[in-house]
Amino acid sequence: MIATTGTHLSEGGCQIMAAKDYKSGVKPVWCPGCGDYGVLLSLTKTLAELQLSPEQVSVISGIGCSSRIPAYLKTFGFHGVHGRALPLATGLKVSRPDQTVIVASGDGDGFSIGGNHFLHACRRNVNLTYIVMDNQLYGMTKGQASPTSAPDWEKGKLTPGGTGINPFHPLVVGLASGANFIARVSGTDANGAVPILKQAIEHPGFSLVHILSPCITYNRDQLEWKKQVRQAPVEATSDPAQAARRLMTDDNLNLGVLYKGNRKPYQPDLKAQVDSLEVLEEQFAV
Amino acid sequence: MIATTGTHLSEGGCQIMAAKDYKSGVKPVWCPGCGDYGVLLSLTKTLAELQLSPEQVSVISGIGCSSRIPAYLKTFGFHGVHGRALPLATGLKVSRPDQTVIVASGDGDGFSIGGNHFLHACRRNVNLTYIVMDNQLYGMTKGQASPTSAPDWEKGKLTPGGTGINPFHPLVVGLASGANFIARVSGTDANGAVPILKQAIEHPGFSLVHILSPCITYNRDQLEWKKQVRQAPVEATSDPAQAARRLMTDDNLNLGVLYKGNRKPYQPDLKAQVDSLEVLEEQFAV
Amino acid sequence: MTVPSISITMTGSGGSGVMTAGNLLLEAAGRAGWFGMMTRSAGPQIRGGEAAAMLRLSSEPVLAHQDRYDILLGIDWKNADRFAAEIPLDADSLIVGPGEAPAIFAEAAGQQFQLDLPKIAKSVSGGRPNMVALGVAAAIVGLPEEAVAQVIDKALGRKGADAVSAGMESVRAGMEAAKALPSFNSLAVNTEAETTSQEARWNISGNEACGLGAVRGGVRFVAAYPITPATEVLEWLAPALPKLGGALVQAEDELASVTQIIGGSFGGTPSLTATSGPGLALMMESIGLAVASETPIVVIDVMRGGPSTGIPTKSEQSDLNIALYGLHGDAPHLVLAPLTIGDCVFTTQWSVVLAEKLQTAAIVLSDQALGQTRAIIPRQQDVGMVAEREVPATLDEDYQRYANTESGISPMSIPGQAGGQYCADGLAHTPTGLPSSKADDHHLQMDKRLHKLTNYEFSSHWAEIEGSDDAEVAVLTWGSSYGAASEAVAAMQAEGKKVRLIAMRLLSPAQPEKLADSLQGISKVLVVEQSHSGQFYRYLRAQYDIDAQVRSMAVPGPLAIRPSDVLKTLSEWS
Amino acid sequence: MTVPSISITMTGSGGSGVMTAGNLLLEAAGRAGWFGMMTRSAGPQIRGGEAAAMLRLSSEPVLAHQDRYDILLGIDWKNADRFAAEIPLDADSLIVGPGEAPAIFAEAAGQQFQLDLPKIAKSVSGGRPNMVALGVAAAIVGLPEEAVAQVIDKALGRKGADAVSAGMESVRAGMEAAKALPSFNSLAVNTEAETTSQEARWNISGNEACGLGAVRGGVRFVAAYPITPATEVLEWLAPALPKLGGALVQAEDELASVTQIIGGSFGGTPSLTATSGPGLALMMESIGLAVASETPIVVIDVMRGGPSTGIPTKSEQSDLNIALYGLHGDAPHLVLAPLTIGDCVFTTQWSVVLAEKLQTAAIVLSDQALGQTRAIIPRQQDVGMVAEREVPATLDEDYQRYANTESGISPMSIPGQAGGQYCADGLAHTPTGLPSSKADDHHLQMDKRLHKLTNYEFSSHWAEIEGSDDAEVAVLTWGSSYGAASEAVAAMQAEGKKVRLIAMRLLSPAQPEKLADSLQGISKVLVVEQSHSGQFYRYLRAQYDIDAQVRSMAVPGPLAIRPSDVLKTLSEWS
Ligand SMILES: Cc1ncc(C[n+]2csc(CCOP(=O)(O)OP(=O)(O)O)c2C)c(N)n1
Ligand SMILES: Cc1ncc(C[n+]2csc(CCOP(=O)(O)OP(=O)(O)O)c2C)c(N)n1
Ligand code: SF4
Ligand code: SF4
Ligand SMILES: [Mg+2]
Ligand SMILES: [Mg+2]
Repeated sequence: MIATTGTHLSEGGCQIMAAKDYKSGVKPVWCPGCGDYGVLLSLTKTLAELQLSPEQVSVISGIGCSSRIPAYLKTFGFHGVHGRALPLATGLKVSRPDQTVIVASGDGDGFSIGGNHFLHACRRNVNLTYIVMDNQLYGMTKGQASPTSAPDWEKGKLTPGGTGINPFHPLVVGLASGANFIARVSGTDANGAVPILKQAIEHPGFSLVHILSPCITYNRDQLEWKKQVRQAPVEATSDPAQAARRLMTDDNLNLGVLYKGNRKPYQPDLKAQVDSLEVLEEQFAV
Repeated sequence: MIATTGTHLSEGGCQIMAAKDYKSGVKPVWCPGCGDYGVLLSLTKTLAELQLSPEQVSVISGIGCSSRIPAYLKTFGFHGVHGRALPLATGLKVSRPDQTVIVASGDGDGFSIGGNHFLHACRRNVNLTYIVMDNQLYGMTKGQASPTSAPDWEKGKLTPGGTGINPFHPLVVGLASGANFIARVSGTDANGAVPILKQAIEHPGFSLVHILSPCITYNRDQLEWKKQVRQAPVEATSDPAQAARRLMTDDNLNLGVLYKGNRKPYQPDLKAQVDSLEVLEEQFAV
Repeated sequence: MTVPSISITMTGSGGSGVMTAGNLLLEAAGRAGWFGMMTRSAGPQIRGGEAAAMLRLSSEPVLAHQDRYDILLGIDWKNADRFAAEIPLDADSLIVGPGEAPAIFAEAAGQQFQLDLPKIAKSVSGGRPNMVALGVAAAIVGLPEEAVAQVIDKALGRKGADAVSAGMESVRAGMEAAKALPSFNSLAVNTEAETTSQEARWNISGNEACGLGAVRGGVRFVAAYPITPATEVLEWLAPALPKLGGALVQAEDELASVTQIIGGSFGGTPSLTATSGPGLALMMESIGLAVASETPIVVIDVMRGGPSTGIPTKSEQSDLNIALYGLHGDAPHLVLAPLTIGDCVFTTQWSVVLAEKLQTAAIVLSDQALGQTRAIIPRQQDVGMVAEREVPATLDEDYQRYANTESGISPMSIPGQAGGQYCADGLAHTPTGLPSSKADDHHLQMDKRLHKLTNYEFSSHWAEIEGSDDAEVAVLTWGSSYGAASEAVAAMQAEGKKVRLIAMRLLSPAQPEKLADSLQGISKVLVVEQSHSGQFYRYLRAQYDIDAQVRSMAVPGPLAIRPSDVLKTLSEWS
Repeated sequence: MTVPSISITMTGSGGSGVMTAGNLLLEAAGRAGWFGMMTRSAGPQIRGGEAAAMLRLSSEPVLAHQDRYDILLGIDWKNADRFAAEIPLDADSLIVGPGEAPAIFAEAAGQQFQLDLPKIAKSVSGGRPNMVALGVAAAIVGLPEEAVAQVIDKALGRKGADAVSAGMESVRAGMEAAKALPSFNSLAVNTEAETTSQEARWNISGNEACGLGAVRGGVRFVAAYPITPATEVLEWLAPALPKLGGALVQAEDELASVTQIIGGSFGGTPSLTATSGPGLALMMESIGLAVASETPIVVIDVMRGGPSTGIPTKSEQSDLNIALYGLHGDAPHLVLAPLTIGDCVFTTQWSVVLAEKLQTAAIVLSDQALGQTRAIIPRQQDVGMVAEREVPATLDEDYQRYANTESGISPMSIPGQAGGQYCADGLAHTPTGLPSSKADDHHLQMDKRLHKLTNYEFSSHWAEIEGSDDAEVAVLTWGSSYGAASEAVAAMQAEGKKVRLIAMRLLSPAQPEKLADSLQGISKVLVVEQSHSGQFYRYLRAQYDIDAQVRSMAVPGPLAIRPSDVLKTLSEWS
């Protein structure tokens, strides 16, 4: 569709990029101690591992504390509106398959207002990497329940007695709707996250990475996650039925790649078949 | 919240309602032979079985051929906007738990534009009955692919070569998101559908009934469904994991109740605790 | 001068094939060197209900339907009375069909002839009543058999020689039967047409024309969710784009389709979507994102009756308000409207070029009357405008995506351009794109986004201006109301009265100087539009100082505004 | 007459507790029988960054902040310069704080005193710098220790006696230190206040006031999705509704929250939601459904800086366009705006009553400046208006949900009412609610929906009118700009100049006769609003014939319009 323009930093083949080279230098607005700092670090390290030139990468997000991440990276970025990161990224990737497109959301952005796009992005299976920083609440709007909040979390400001509703299972729903790669990482363990993020980016099709990223301001209990998480005891499966069984009993604390599918990604062929519009206009001739 | 008003037709205890008494008499706009006629018939028969007074029942829908159904019933009805039947019904039921609320959608209305509400209605588990008339396409807009279309259906007018995308599994996603009752019926077999619809309405919480309702205008192949469907070979389970296993291999042709959960429905208590607003105003006093 | 023309409606109940007959008649007229248009109307049934094919044929291009029909031809009369409001007949009108026509028609028309088309069809082996109707219609209006034969050949050729000959037999039987009827063959058949028409004339709908305009303007990515009456824009683009190296993605909803095209555009590809009122409403939040992040997009709104779900299959110009004002915050953007079916090509193309040039959202207000009407029009030459986005000449450390330039247009880098990285944002931001809640930053960007539009010279394309230089009365209209208004103005001029017509193609940004110029000498302005609340009239009041008496003629849908309605109002006033 | 008042800002970096100090100072002023308001401003950090508590205290109710601050009190100066634009100082201003204040402040202020609050706090066991600041502030403005003690007791009581005494110790240390400073105790302390204030005065924010107005109007069902700066409306309602037998449901998005309340209302329960610009944009399609199906709903839009995500934490009146015009099709509905924090109670209540009475959607345009400002105001009496929906007197076979009545209001049955069954529809429909695309049906319902609004007598609540009966100059404004405009007009009157103020509470439907009446004798009208494009000014031009010179004073956010800005423009012109 469009000719890839510009030169690549790595074209010379010699310039090695370090993690810090992917930082924009803009100071994050996050609270000190927020899990999202770790996610930012993991991302820069992963990009360095992959030695992708910053201009080859686009990071697309919605609105939320977590969705602020693109501005802190030196890649192209789009901080869009709440809940619509996935379709924005879909439009970009489908028309520019040469770009590496990473989509960043929070649990509210991704699973509440953005739930429908999540379903259909999984199903459509465009070659995107979707990282969701889950802190089981809305941080940006100062502490309301999100779809992943525990039903008895009583501090959500619109749900004084707790939501009373079973939390949303992102990985189960993601699998049910067709995600092609499913993994979980801990936002506070950048080194642990890097190899997983790398695989997610390299895996063709839609990759979902669930990131436990504590909100220390509205739910300090999440600091415990660091201690509670564990490596998933089994290897990643590529059998959806087996993955379903495992994920349905998953307690949200298993880290690692949990599912690796092999569905064909959705990517329209962008090779022109005609070289003039006149061919199309013929149909109108009387 | 509101006092139930009016008298009930059945209050005398003697008036027996027949299926036809639930028909409004308005002539459907559907094409001759459309599966939705059968669904309408099943519904009137079910309401007669339950002997619900028409004013105790509200049927809420979105936009689509299938969503035209409320006007053909003598109950209260709301033919809303495309994709939003579930939240409209949620607002009604939560504030008027005395009403029997049935929600009617098509596969486009329910799973494409309405997908997010589907996820969250399953999760919230309000006592609603959700019937989705699936014809694997958009009938009303004259034949485009829907989320449940086969990937190689080439007649979808916006997807000339087929969608190339795996179809959406409503029952698997419904289960993954927390639906409390899951069944499938054939739109063309009203008698077979009635006992299932009855159970769905009587089951507490969110009940999902997937209805195979052929569109004879845009996909005549669906007339074959009548011959292909079968009773599900096993009894309904109340174990989500078992249900997941079964549904993931389900070929869309098994009829009957497939899952019967026992999660507590979401229903705020509507008993006032104070009898004057002044109690609330005290907090503002300096 | 008013255009000599023949107006004919064919009706038939479900399954009668009346629309096919109408389409073939239109096409045959084209083959014969004529111009014309055909609008379809149908009952409430989803499909296969009664329908009416309403045609106007002429030896010159026509822009609107007439006020009346010369001929009403019924294949049958079942439920035909449903269309009475749309098919005005008068003492000069002729009704043809089996048995008694519905009273509402019979009482209005001057003549009625009984002709049992189904019966005639039965007399032909494999005969079909709608093909008989085609023959009757062709004969009445004076189309040569040869033109009809060509279109029958094209339409039925795939079904084999038997189908073609049965079709032509039916046509001939109809032509034969029509000999007993008065003829309306007042139009000269262009004898050269057979050789030149292929190139010189198009058979196209407004929706297809929008699709063509889009790709001419350079659109190569479309995301869409179907909705009546916009779907055909998308249905035309779906197979066309892959041929051009582009793509159309069917999205899950309108929230997705509009954000997908923002993504496509961010990636450097001119991107577009099409929808109608309800879908446009859902897109407003993200159209605001396109405006604030200065990412060009084009949204075609093929308007239908409103509010809410309204009347999906009928036309109205009542989405003007939402298109102009429906964004939250101060969000200056482009609003344009095609004036005719043919103009759907140019206006869409221009909108793409403007959106890309000005890095903003363009809303194109077409409507059902343009979109779903099929017309024989002169071939629309490609004006050769193609999207040209300003990209940074050089990229260095100091690149500012939202730099405050003199034109207000800031060169925009594209993913892949080394050194051009930036983060697009819908938050108020600094010139580099960094979120900022400072007053100065906010004001700078708001000024910039406004001025890039108001400073731009939109040229004479902003409006079509017709009629007399020395007129004192003007008709001011926009979009599809142009057709009826233009015909009314021409009729008045033909009577020797001086009138001017100004039909706006560019609604926003407002062009106060251009309008003032075009109103030189005018003391009375009649504002014509198809809405209930006079949306265009109110918009003019809000944005323009008009130094004349202004009167509003606002007529809501679903019926089209007719030339005679305008003429009457105008004559009474001036 | 202008109100004598003291304006003080306290600043501090993240964790300094400056907001607590501000809140306690405001509350203590209330205890002392004063009135006042406090606005908070914060840095870009999500939480825990630098903040400023900006107060104005007075012996009479105040509606807007002053143009300048008497006192700037810094707990520390880290990043305090970020707030410079919001805290104008002048030669009469006093700066107090540790070390050198930022130059931008120091250069503007007349006096600067160094006072190391953290150091003073250290001298008290368990002392906190913000409590010291509270003491300093209380002493400078002349608040009695007793009033401060009461609020400390209330605030820290739960933490135990030690906390209370450490708090009071700190306060006293601050008061002591303040003795060295000039005092601004020009306001008379109301000595009776201690006994009467509990009942006579409220400490309330505009968002809370909207919540209270909602339940007073009868709202018992709310569905909502959080968004800044509207969330506190919902947060107040969440625990309040269950007490009243109602419920609040947190929805998955705004599409759901608005349709949930349509469902609640269809069921007979007055229903409401609150949001801000981006959420309102998402709701527009379904607000149109409420209008077309005549299902009453109320949507509060607490406006913030726009467009797009804009400036979530700052105020602007730039959602007027979308509120008035943002629906597709012709969809007449109600738009109202509270004028003051206290008026948030009444305007919301009235909106609920009107929406229910007129069976339509009401959009209430509050804004961040009202919503998130906390004020001591006179207790707002309940005016006793409660939602009363017209229900059918009798129900029989002929019940027509959308009957064409004289008022245009059709009695609405409620699920459960036998014989009242109907199908609500957003499609154009007949009086019974059956979908119809006929012109007559469409026109009848459009006329009805328009006339029920335009025929309704909205009484004098439509606007607040102040100033001189014999003025020749008027200020015309709406919503929260009323505060600054009112103060400016009072100041001019105090100078002996005659000015009139008209502040619209009811924006739509337009009230041309009422405005014409209120403009009797006026030859110059200054239109004041907080937007970039003059949305209100344009709306007035579109809807009203104003027989006077009209000038627009449109100032976008994020800074509040100040009384002096209005005064200056006014003085220069008149
Ligand atoms: C349309 C719209 N609705 C609501 C909001 C307000 N809003 C901003 S962020 C947010 C939730 C963010 O939660 P999450 O995605 O979990 O991110 P977190 O802040 O927790 O990282 C909400 C509701 C908005 N900006 N736009
Ligand atoms: C917001 C919006 N977008 C699109 C449409 C157009 N539309 C009407 S019905 C429909 C799809 C209906 O499909 P489905 O729900 O499967 O119903 P069916 O007609 O197949 O029974 C669409 C896209 C609309 N009315 N509103
Ligand atoms: S509020 Fe929570 S999620 Fe947001 S920045 Fe602070 S710690 Fe992180
Ligand atoms: S188009 Fe299909 S779904 Fe719609 S009414 Fe006709 S047969 Fe039924
Ligand atoms: Mg979160
Ligand atoms: Mg369907």
